Amino acid sequence: MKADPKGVLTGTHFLDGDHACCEGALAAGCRVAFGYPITPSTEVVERIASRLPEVGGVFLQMEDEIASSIAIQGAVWGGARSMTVSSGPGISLMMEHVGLAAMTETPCVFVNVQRGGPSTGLPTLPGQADMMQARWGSHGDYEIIAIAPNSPQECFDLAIHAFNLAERFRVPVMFMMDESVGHMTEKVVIPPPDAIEIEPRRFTQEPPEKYLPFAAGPDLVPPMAPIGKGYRFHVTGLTHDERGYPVMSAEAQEKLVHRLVDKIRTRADEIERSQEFMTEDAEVLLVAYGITSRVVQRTLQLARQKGIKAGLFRPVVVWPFPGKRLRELARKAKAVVVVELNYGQMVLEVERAVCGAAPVRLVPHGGGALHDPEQVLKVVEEVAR
Amino acid sequence: MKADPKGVLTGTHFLDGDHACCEGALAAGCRVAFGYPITPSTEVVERIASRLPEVGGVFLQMEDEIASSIAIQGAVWGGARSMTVSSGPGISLMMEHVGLAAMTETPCVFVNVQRGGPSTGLPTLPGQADMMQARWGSHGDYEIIAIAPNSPQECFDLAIHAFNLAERFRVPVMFMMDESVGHMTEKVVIPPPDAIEIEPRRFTQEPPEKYLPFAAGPDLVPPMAPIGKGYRFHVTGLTHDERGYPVMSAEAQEKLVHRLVDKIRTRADEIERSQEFMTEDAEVLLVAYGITSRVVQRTLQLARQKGIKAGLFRPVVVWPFPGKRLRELARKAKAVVVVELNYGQMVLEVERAVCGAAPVRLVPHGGGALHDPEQVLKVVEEVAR
Amino acid sequence: MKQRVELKIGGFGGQGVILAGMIMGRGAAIHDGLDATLTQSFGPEARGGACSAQVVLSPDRNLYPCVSHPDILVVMSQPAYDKFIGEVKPGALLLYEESLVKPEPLPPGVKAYGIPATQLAEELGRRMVLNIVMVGFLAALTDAVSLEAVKKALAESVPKGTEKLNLDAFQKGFEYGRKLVAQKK
Amino acid sequence: MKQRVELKIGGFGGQGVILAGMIMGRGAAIHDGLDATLTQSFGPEARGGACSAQVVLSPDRNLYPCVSHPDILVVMSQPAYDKFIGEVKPGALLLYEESLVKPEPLPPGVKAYGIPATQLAEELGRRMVLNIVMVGFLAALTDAVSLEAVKKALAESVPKGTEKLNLDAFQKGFEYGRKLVAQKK
Amino acid sequence: MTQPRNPVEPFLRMDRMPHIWCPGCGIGVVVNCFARAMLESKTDIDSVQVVSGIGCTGRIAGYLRMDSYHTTHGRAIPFATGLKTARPDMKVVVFSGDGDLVAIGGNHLIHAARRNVDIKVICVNNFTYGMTGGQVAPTAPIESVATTSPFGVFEQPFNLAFLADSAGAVYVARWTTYHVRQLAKAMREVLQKPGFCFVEVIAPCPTIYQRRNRLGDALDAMRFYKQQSKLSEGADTRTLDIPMQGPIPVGRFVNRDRPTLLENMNTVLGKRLGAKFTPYPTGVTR
Amino acid sequence: MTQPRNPVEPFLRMDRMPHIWCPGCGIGVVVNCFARAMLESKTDIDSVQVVSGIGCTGRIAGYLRMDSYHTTHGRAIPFATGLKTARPDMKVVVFSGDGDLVAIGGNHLIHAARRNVDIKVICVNNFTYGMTGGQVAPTAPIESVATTSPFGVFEQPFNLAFLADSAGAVYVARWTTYHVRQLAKAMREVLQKPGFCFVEVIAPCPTIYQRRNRLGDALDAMRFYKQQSKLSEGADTRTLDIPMQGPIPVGRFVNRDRPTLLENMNTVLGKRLGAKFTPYPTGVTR
Amino acid sequence: MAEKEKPKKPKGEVHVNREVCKGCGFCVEFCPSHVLALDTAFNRKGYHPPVAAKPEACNGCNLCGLYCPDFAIFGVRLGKAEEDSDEG
Amino acid sequence: MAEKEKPKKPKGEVHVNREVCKGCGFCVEFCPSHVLALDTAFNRKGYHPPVAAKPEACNGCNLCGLYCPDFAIFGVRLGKAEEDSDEG
Ligand SMILES: Cc1ncc(C[n+]2csc(CCOP(=O)(O)OP(=O)(O)O)c2C)c(N)n1
Ligand SMILES: Cc1ncc(C[n+]2csc(CCOP(=O)(O)OP(=O)(O)O)c2C)c(N)n1
Ligand code: SF4
Ligand code: SF4
Ligand code: SF4
Ligand code: SF4
Repeated sequence: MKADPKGVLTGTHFLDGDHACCEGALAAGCRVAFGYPITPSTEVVERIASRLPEVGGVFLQMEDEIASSIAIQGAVWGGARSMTVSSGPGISLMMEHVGLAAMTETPCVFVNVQRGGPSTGLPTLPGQADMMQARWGSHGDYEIIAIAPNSPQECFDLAIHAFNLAERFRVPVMFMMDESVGHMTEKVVIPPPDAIEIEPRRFTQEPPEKYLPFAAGPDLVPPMAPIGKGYRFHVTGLTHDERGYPVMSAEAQEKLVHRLVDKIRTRADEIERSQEFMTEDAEVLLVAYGITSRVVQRTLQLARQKGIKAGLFRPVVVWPFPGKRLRELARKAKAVVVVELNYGQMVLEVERAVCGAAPVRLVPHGGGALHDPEQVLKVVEEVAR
Repeated sequence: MKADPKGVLTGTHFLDGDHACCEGALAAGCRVAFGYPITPSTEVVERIASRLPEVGGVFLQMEDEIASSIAIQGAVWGGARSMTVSSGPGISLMMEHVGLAAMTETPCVFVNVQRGGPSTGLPTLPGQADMMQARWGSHGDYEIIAIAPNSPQECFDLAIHAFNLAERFRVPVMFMMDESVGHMTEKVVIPPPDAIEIEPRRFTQEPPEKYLPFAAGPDLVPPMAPIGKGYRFHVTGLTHDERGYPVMSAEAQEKLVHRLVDKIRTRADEIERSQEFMTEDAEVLLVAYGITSRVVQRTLQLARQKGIKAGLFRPVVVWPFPGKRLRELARKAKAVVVVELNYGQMVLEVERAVCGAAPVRLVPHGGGALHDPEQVLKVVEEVAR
Repeated sequence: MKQRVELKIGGFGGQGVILAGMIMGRGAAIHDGLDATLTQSFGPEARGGACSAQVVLSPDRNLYPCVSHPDILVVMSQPAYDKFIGEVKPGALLLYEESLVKPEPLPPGVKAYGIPATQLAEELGRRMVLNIVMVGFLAALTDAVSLEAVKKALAESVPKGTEKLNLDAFQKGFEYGRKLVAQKK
Repeated sequence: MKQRVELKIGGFGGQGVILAGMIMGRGAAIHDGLDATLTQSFGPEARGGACSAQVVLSPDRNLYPCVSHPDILVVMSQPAYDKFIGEVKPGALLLYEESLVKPEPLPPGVKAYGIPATQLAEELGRRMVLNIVMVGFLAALTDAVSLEAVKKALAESVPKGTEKLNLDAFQKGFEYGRKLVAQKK
Repeated sequence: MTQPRNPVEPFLRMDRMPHIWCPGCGIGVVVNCFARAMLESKTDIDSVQVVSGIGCTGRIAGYLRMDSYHTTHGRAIPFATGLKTARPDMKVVVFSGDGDLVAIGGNHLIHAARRNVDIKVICVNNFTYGMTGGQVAPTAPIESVATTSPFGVFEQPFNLAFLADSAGAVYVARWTTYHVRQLAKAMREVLQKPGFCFVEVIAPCPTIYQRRNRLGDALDAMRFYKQQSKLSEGADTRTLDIPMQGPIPVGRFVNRDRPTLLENMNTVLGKRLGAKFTPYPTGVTR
Repeated sequence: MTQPRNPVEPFLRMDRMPHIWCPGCGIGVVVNCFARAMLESKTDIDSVQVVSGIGCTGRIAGYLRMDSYHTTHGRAIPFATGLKTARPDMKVVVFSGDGDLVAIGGNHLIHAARRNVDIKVICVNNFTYGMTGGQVAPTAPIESVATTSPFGVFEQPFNLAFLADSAGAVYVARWTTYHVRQLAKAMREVLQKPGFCFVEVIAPCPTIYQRRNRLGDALDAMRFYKQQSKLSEGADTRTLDIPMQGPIPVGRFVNRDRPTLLENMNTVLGKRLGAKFTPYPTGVTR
Repeated sequence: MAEKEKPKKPKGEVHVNREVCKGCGFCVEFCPSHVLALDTAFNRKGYHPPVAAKPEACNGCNLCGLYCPDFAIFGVRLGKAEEDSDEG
Repeated sequence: MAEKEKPKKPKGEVHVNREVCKGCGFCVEFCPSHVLALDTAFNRKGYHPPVAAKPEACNGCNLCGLYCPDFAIFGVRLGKAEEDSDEG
């Protein structure tokens, strides 16, 4: 399906990541959005509030993030594509509803423009310390998809991808920006609508009497039904059977929740996306994502200038984590150096993936600024010895 | 410090885990509590509501979990020991305030009587799928302590321990029960008050003019000050300096947040607690915690009966995870089998710790019931071959 | 007591199944010095359907808390019988409320004893104490927990002011059971 | 443009520092076909204190987005000068608002040019356009972004209806700069 | 003659019967009244969307054979707001308990009322938390007993009708489950009425509230409602407190007109944006 | 003669000055009035605890040299409730913005008022979210401009005085930052008054609200308050809407007596438990 | 399920789904024509469902149906086709 | 910081902390005795702080202090020791 031209601001723009993300959402067909302001994500909702009335949509600022994070789900069941946007404290408040979306298989997008944490932390400064929360913040077993853009252009492109993945897998997608990428302004090229591929909502082909709302085929993703058309489906956050009816048993739980995690885990290959820079001969394998992957590019240059065979592996989709490819690369490396704006989050996943194949070294940073590429270089030099 | 006799119901009781946890809290000196009902944790608040008036305390049912999770922090700053209690959905709502407690170093206890998830899930049935949330559910970098009791007696004993650790480290402690342990009734022996050791609040010895509220010594834990005594301290969830004043910089962040994580990470040895059963000669090392550790005891018996040299490693304090000891044991084992009531949470930590020293195998279970020890045995037999 | 005994009590929600289990467990744990674990099936079932209390009694620390194959099954409703009878150990003891449960089909080897507990309870004027009648009946037919211990636990477990009524109910069930045993012998 | 140029603009919050950076970045990115990244120091600083916009200009894909050592520093307040002057590259270009900034101590090798931008802006009746005067001045003193491009970007970036005022302000700054260059030569 | 069918059946998921509600629980009565209102107003069943939170009442969504959503505790209203915003042509009805709507969900209630979101809220007030077994609700009368106030509730309860009114609801009524016809009529009215409508239904919870407070069984409650209800149509909502086992003022208290949120949006945006702005559908015909 | 000191200084963390508030921001005026109230009522500075949420106003806690807590957005009231419960002998004062207290925090506000928690809430109402740069607040007048309602606000705002009153506050007043003496007096009064007290202060936010709505600078706002405030002591709180740049009703509207939460608790528990029960300290002397 | 005997000119007919009934007694209490009484016999769940003690008095108003929390009873008008009475 | 000249019988004295002032003008506008005027000179932050244009008129009521959002000004009564006026 091609993008609805109404939402596509085709052309070359000079936009910050927050604004670009908003444009991506509009291009992806988001017409109803809810949010609550919080630095540094506010610009996303501000832009969407001014853009939606132009394209026949509605933005409502809700009374809080909890309301926003469930209003989007009401809108999605109503047929809309919808998202909400927040940062640290607001995202923490949304955790119950991330779980609801996962359990009810409601395709929607949560944008998190990360700032320094924990708690109120550093509202106006960058961080990448919500990465584990994105994956584990709600109670119970579930899987999400998370994406970490590193430029305004990617904020646009990958926002569309986020909506598409949400629809394809019927999962909440966490769009993991950060203050730095959100407030960074660069050229953003928005293609014409017919160059933008949109994943259509997967509606059932069955008539109401044959439709089982939560019965999935081999792709493990059940089709949805339109409302008001006699399907009369039931949606619940309780453990439910294929009809969507609550069933309080370990068997129902196993059938449902296992599928929910498996639809992502067993199809991870279709979802994973990463970039590699100079990894062919890399002896020191740098791993970084989001804005930090750009900082590390500089380290890479510096290292190569010094004759160190460094390479960079950048997960673009961070959850599910592209562990398999990483392990392959690590096997050829002397050391793996993980650079992230936190005191160790994705590095845990890297350690698991590498599984002793090479020593893993973290270059932590509490956030509030970006890494100094020279500092990172020092570590690269150390491990390269 | 010895326990205040008022709160100690010395004697031998037949109590369920929820009630025993409540008695543990009272023995630990909890006199102010806030909560909001949710199955299967409700019995904790119900008992505390009926017990506190007897011992000169107050329980208030708040309007929601968000209110409860911050009211306890107000009470703690007011000098009280305080806790709140919830399950899945309610715990998810508390995530912002777990981060606040971590950031402001407010000693308090969050009791999570885990049920089947995600979302509303299986309210009346057990699960252990909030283990990663306990560690990662709030945004930003922080550390907590989490404890998983496996019997009503431990619900009592370890609840006291939870309060003590909270005070010693000035961190939120997550008390990770589950429906099964919470609703299981067994003998609970409550010792006399003078046999119960209570960690006193660490108050400053300095006069107000010399006191720096967030300046820590070598133990990395700053002393608190009493209110209303002229200390006039300031507490904020923003990144702050030693005076407690907000400072918006990467340097302040590094100084503060690094200490917050280090006070747990570098002192993990003091916190970790685990049990071992027949691990001396174990070729198959079972790993389980909470109620599942009791189920696995049966597997252990069955395995030994069959001549399989199996052993069990049970983390009692689950966060920080006792990875070092586990690795030692794993080195001697043919395989590690992790049994937990979820689709793979602590197993990730086990994999990291074992780091390839032995193959790690998960026996997952979606919750809603406990594992069948015979099923677990089958896996043990397989890996023992 | 030499070895682990698994007891399961089933019935409708509201019949006092859990209390019955509580009395047995408490008697064993507090007054007989045994290790006892009471677990319960909880939930919407508690509002009708088959609800159950499980008690594991053992002479030493009982680590594994679940009842998988009851040595003794007590049922007060047909759905409970239907749901749980398949689980019992070979040779298990089955106690059932006669007017509410038809113990069919009965697995071979199970020793079954019926009691008109509802009627006996109604004779005391309180249908509610049906569960306590069953506890008395159970006490008569097994010595997993001592009579003394059960009686003490009973008195401690029921609401203040209802001790006499409940002890009477217990007695009725107990005597009915003793008579039955005597007859069978 | 052959290589990466790092530009930093500093001042008080409210002086329009970000807009100035935006115009430069936009001119480069949209109209000069360069790669340009604008970043900003944000926050309470934006309510006073030293606030800044950083622009990295480069002929090819600029991956590393930060300005660590500006080639060009433009300052409109003393705190901004004090805070940022230490960062500049050897031989950097410094542009400053004369009445608000005393460029002392000046690191050796830095080429410094002052402009009474506030006064020039006030001559236009709107003190607010101080930032645009500075942009004009900047355009006169460097060719990192082409004049054409800056002007276009300026017109696109300011609120509708204020284009003329802003272009006038630009022109004032530009001319002042040209004169200065001519003098110096 | 074909076997007659209970007229309520077309509205129910009969494959899920029997339901989980206790004997004599008032929630089933509310469902009946709603079905009756649907029938009487000849409302197309597929034009109505049902949203519930969590609680005994919250289970209504699962028993009505309509597009239905059983969301999270306290959040039915914002879910409904999202649904209504995406599909203004649908009638969105929220059924939930007093704890759900006014304890944890209180903020959403007052904000939705203030904004005049075009949804219909049916609040079953049984003075307690039924689902979780009888904790103190924000409606629990002073000195009533609740498991978390075992020695008597000591907080002033909300007068829900007043709360809804003061937040801005355009329609506010209270009935008991005794008043089946009036309740059905109120539901019919709100199905027709644009804007935020709030109907409180006093309902027996025999298992929990009645039992714990020794108030007899469900039938006793119904008799009590019959005797003690005081018809107070149009009364000043400030006067509508419900004392512990005291008289219960019932009636339609508020019925006013105010543009809905989306109508207001169209007006304001239309003014500012002029012809550039295409009005968003509101689902309201006036 | 020693160098005279500003009488407000003993109440301030002078080591944190200058503060972050913008030129002409009304929040500083509120701080002055509070210091004045403390002085005038001779309240022991160490008997008062200050709690704030997040926002420009929420920064007050950080500038008052008292035990002070800067909590999370919207949650100052439940934090204060916990603090007060643990230490009923302390006076607990909440300072926060209208967004904090009534948007995200609205539920806590109405429940605390209902329960009559003995805390004093000073709500600085600048009709917008200052800290985050001007989004729509639940107090924003219809058709005012906010960054998230760039074409004009289309939601009916709350009348905060009415909301607080209807939820049960025992003291409700509204003043503007022009009314410094009256405001100081109101603060003095609430420091003495047991129960949930709510003081709304209309304050200029020149940087955001005034500017975006082209309402001039802070001084223009103060002049406007002076001209347009309408003294309405004791007025029916339903009549206290503040139209966009219309007249602002000010005054003390509610001043009633009701036992506090802890007093009520002692009464109810005392009744039920008799001599077994030791009353909990309430901090109230009547 | 329909009651067996229908004496002269009944205007309505009441239908009971005995096994679904939970015996709350609402229908018995609030039937305006006092048609119903609780059975002395139990249903399978142990409740006493209603029986039409005076079936001839039934006017088919379906008030019982409106009151029944378990959808276990309803009245129908005889003669007129599924008319729906409403006095509001 | 105190104003330099104090002509006959001033009842009060106004003190300005020039560098802290942000020039909002509240003090000037609301001084009941019209003592103050904004300076034409800037302070270091670029604001025009108030000066006592008619210092002799100051009665030390400290209303300026109560209005100043930046705690940059205050008036003191002269003669009587730190009395605190309050008309409420
Ligand atoms: C976030 C969250 N908190 C708490 C609960 C537990 N819970 C389920 S229903 C309920 C209250 C039910 O009371 P009410 O809304 O009055 O409905 P009723 O059951 O009385 O109909 C609660 C507290 C939950 N499911 N989710
Ligand atoms: C949970 C959460 N959501 C959002 C924010 C962002 N935030 C900070 S202050 C604020 C609003 C401030 O407005 P108001 O309370 O009216 O106070 P003011 O700044 O106007 O004084 C918001 C939304 C936050 N810090 N935390
Ligand atoms: S507990 Fe109360 S509200 Fe819930 S189903 Fe039973 S009677 Fe109804
Ligand atoms: S933004 Fe507004 S409220 Fe915040 S400090 Fe500035 S003027 Fe005050
Ligand atoms: S009130 Fe204060 S900040 Fe304003 S002009 Fe006067 S001294 Fe300056
Ligand atoms: S103290 Fe009073 S009279 Fe003196 S300058 Fe200040 S306001 Fe004016």
